[in-house]
Amino acid sequence: MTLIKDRKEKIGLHVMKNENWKKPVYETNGLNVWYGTSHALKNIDLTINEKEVTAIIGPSGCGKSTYLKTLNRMVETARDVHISGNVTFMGNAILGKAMPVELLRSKVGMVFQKPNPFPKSIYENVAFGPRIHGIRNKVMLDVIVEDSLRKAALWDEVKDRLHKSAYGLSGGQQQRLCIARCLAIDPEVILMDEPTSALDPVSTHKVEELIATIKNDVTIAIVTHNMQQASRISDRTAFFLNGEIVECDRTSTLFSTPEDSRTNDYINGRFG
Amino acid sequence: MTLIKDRKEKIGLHVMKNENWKKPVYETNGLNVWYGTSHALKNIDLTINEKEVTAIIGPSGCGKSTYLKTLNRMVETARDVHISGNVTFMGNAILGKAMPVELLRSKVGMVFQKPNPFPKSIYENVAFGPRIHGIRNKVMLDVIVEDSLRKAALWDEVKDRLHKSAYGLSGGQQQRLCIARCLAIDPEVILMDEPTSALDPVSTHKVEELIATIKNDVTIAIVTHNMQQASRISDRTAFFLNGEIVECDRTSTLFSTPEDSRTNDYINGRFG
Amino acid sequence: MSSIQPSEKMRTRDVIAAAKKRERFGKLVPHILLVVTSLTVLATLGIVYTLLKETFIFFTHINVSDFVFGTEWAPFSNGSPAFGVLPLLIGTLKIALVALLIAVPVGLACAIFLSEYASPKVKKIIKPIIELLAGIPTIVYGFFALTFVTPFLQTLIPSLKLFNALSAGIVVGIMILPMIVSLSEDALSAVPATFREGAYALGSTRFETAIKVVIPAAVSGIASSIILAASRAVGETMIVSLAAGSTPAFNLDLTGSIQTMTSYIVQVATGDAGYGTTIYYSIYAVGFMLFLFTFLMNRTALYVKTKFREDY
Amino acid sequence: GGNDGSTGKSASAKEDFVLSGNLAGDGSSTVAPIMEALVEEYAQAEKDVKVSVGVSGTGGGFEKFIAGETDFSNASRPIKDEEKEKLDDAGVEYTELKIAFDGLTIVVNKENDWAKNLTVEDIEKMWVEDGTTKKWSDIDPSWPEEEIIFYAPGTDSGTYDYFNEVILQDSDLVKSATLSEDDNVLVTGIKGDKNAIGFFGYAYYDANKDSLNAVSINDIEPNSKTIESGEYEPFSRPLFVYVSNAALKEKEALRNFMDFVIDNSAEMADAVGYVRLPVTEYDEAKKQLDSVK
Amino acid sequence: MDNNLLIKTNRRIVKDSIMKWLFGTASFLLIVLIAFLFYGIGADGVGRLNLSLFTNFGSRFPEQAGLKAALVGTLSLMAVVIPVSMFIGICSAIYLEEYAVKNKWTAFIEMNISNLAGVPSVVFGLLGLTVFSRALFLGNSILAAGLTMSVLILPIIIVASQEAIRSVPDNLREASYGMGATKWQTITQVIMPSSIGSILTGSILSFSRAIGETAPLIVLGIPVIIQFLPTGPLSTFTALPMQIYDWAKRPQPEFADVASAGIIVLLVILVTMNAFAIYFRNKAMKKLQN
Ligand SMILES: Nc1ncnc2c1ncn2[C@@H]1O[C@H](COP(=O)(O)OP(=O)(O)OP(=O)(O)O)[C@@H](O)[C@H]1O
Ligand SMILES: Nc1ncnc2c1ncn2[C@@H]1O[C@H](COP(=O)(O)OP(=O)(O)OP(=O)(O)O)[C@@H](O)[C@H]1O
Ligand SMILES: [Mg+2]
Ligand SMILES: [Mg+2]
Repeated sequence: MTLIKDRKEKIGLHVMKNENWKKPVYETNGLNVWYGTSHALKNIDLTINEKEVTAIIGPSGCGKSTYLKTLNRMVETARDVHISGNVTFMGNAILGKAMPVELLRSKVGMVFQKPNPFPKSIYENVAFGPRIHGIRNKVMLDVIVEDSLRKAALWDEVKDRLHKSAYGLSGGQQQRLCIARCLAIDPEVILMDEPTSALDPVSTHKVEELIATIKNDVTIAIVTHNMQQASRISDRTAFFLNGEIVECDRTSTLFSTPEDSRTNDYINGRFG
Repeated sequence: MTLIKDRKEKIGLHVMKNENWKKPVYETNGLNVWYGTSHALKNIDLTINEKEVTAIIGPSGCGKSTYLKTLNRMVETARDVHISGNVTFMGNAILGKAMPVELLRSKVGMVFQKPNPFPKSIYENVAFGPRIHGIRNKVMLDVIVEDSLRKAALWDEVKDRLHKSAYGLSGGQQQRLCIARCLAIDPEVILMDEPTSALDPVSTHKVEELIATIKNDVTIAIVTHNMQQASRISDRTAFFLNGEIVECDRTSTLFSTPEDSRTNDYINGRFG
Repeated sequence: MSSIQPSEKMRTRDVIAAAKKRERFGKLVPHILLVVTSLTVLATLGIVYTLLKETFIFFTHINVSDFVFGTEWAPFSNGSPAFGVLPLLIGTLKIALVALLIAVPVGLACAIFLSEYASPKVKKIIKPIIELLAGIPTIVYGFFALTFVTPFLQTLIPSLKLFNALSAGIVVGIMILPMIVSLSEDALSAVPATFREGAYALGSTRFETAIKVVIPAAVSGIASSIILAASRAVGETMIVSLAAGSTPAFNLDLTGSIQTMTSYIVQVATGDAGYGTTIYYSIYAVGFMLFLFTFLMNRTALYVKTKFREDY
Repeated sequence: GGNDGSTGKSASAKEDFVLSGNLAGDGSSTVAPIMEALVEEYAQAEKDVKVSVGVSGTGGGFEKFIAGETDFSNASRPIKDEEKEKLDDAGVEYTELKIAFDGLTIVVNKENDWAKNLTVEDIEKMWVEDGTTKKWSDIDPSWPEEEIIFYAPGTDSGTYDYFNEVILQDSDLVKSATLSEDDNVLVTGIKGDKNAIGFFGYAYYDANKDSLNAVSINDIEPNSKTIESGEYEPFSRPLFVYVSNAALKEKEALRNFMDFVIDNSAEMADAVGYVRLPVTEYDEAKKQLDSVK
Repeated sequence: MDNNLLIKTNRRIVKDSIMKWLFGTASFLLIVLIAFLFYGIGADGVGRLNLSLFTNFGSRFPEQAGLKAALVGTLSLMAVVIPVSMFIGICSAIYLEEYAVKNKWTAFIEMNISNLAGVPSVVFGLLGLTVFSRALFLGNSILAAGLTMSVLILPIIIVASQEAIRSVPDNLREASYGMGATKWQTITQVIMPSSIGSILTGSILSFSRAIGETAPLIVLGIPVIIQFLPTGPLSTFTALPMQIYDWAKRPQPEFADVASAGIIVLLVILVTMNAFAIYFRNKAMKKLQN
């Protein structure tokens, strides 16, 4: 772990001195996103705090993925997208030309619903990020790969076949590989979009454990359709509905005493 | 509704006299399904009763859809499928050559997860089934289309644009259109595979209401990942895990006092 | 509602009767379709039969090894006619080589631009225009080569002959460009979006994503598109007939007149050579050679495509 | 197949019957221009006779003629022995008709102000391959010491055949020559190079008189007079039509068309840049046609 | 911000922009080239684009020479090619996509189709000459040439149709089978209506190939001197590319302009056909977009 700490100090985008528990990493103000004419996110205000797990829940199509993808500007890869409002990452506005997306994304990892390893070896998958960010040194790469795989709790399972194709892994292992691939660029934040919905119960459990471990080092925003998962692993939960935020609160509060009746209906499975 | 009763008596494949509450429509004994070498269903025994809603729940990949598709033999459209065991529909064995699949399927409608109307007009979608079963008479078709759309609670919304493309409808309307399309062939059973998982809360509610209405006339088997939905709408629930049936019971019993601890874990969101 | 009772809608008896009727017809359909489909096999058999029949006669006049390994092609020579096919083969290869040198870099650049950089709008405009290029008759290209490209090149290379492999090759390259663009673009677009997402999310630029993830994943499709385009260049007839000349040449010079297998066939088909002479039969032997050549290339393309396909 | 029966006297009830039927011909592309003119004119006269003519080359034409697919065959050279044999085998009897001269013209670039006249021997010296590089000064020391650039019709053409017959006499053509099946290409080539020399049909020279110089042979300049009279010797070659006797007997329309061809060839030859034959030749052709009964 | 990372990132972004510019230029050059090609070919012919070009037969006078026979001939040729190739093509595609079980014979057929697609057009000419013209006694009729061209474009149509059929979402098939439709009903009532747009697109593009192909016609020996219009499928005829090829070889320079005019006509036909193809494609795509 110290390795990472060292690296972090060297790279940190915006060094904050007072290690306050509620230091915001992302602040979103009045965010609107349109796909063509369809208004996918409406006036979102949301703060994501450092070294917390923030869960985003809501029925299908409510804009969860859209929100997550706005945070690393992947949303702009879709056709005909319009964005207004303000999003800051560690104090820097990320929308518009101010920050190159490549820079933002090298600070913010993302894990997708379906595991998406590259058609390369396990090693090459993890080394991909460091490589494109200019690390050529073999020893350094080896260290980063091992370190990342260990943190993703995958090292023991794959250390004997690092140079075999990533497709030989099971779905759950692939997903943890994708998390390792994120960790290798030493991100400040990891965004996860339903990372366990395609996994079996055992793999799901492993990924949840992994989240519990890495949240000591990394800020996590996770989209999930599994209310129980949200309540198990997150510190704060935001409930989205039809492109709006209905409610956002400490997870325990939101699940026990939601303010809005729609939240109540949703977490009790009355729809969605 | 008497209309339907009349029709049913004339059509019944296998007329049963004693209208016992628990008359089985489908009986499954020792059913095994393999996709190539992967064993998707293992020794399934399950009975589906007439005019009940049977819910099938379980985590992703446990074989829910496979089971449902065995009931109308759609499973055979996949490559390299092997089936063993015995399934009877109203007393007739359906596997093997005994019964033409087209006949079986004209008695058993199916509704899919993603609404899948044909790229035709609303009218043509509903008239599709009757037409392929040989009904040419325009007046008769008109009657069937109206009747089916009414029963699917869609008539008022679409009556002015029957000849417009079905793709102009919202997702929820499309799903109800697919149900209407099923009803038009006057089926004994409707199989539904996560029919609301792609729908918004309001549409979900409408479809659930619809199910509550038509179950007076039609037997329904529904796959759902939403436990609350299962408990709201079904009479009996079967819990699948890894291709096996863990437990099948009256819905109220299964949700309140499950016999198997895995059922308990699942319905309490501990995995899946 | 009308007076017709819905109860009459569908009676089991009718359903069964209708189902039986359909079943009988349904059973016939695949057999009929199979027969129709097999016509394509008949076409191939027809080609092989056509070529082989006359080729055999040709080989009663000319020794097979003289044909295959001969370095002089002089069928019309008065003193000593020679039927060594290598000059035609080399001519054909020159054209294909020049064509590929033009078409591969430009085609791939264009394919990458379309699949990785261009907005859907731009793509929607450019792709049909390039497809238009694919539809232009090769005879039109032939005139283009002769009346435009050659004079232009002559200002750069004064020693360039009026008929030369270079400008014909360049124009054949232009002709096969759309094929490379469109097939490679298909291969690139077929790479699942999740790979790109994965790479972008790690902070790669589009170029890095294209080079390190997308192209490696599509390499078999790209390679097969190149081979197919090469095979098309080998089989190209009119451009070569019009612009590359009709002098069989056993050398590596690109600035002079050459003859290819295809242009020889057209030369004899329009020329004054006597019927029933060795020359007449030779076009079938050359045709058979050409057929074999493109056949092998197509097999290779297919092999590359299936054998080296990444299974995502 | 255009040789389905022609019915000459279908409207026999009337006095002036209407000819009709399908006639098919094929053969040399050199003969094509004059043939096109004839067909064009004939179509005005006999609307119901449908004549189609292909340009598959002399050999290709004979191939079809032998197979019985055509009624007549155009040739820019006399029939070869192989072809005669095949015709015999197929039982096709034919009549050979001469219809015009094509003056084979030797041309040079407009800027070439030295080579006005060449002898047959000069030409031979230039065009026969002997392993050396040919310079203008080799022919006449007063001429420039520059390499001659040769252009010639493709080896598979009647023009080349003819040149071969009178000049090369089965020696090989200079290897450095640029060959093309397309005479326009030769025209372009010679126009573009001061040291170029080439040969092709008179018609192509006729159409490009302004930009090319024709070389006199043995002091005889090629023009329609010298060619017709046979003075422009040995560089005028006759063009032929071979017609099937059986078809002639069977099809009224074919006989009618062939009469038309003989009657009008002289005029049409002039019109498209070829040269008419002496009148006696046409009379001779007419006689031959009439003898097929 | 971390300067080092920022500088490195900027350097990568600049590289990306350069490559984008490079790739974009390549594509742009291609477009310029096409414009150039069209201009280069067409410029000389514009002057000859008048009514007589369409109403006259060929003539020895360049100013009177027209395309009438060639145009009608090409249309007649397509009247054979379109039904024959589409019928066989679509039937084959349906068989291969919907019925064929993976066995040696179907694998052989598929292989055979992909090979046929790569056979040079001049070889198809030899096939047509031997089989259709000679063995089946069709001579150089519209039917013989039409069948030859049909075989030539057949593989393109089959492959395009196969792709179109494959792109019909499986959920539509499921819906149809789920209603008790037989395979054939599903094909005729769901799959065909949904894929016909894309099939037409592929077919039209291949028809434009058939219109422009010259080499097979040359090998078949299609006549060019014709002063009448074809009367039936067994009639002789001439076609646009043959006529253009012939004119281009004439001694009189004026004929070169007529050839250019002919090329313009040919290109206009092709552009129109491509426009139709694009139209059908867009319509087809819209249809399946749910
Ligand atoms: N690329 C796109 N183009 C157009 N509309 C889109 C696009 N992606 C999403 N949408 C629409 O935007 C809305 C929000 O989509 P989003 O994917 O954010 O929902 P979600 O909450 O993640 O749903 P799910 O739980 O199904 O993943 C939806 O109505 C969706 O149809
Ligand atoms: N066509 C197919 N070919 C091969 N394997 C298949 C096929 N369809 C399903 N399977 C496999 O069979 C198993 C059961 O699949 P099934 O679709 O029945 O699951 P499910 O319970 O419906 O899951 P979900 O909730 O994700 O829809 C899975 O492991 C799946 O990967
Ligand atoms: Mg989502
Ligand atoms: Mg399922």
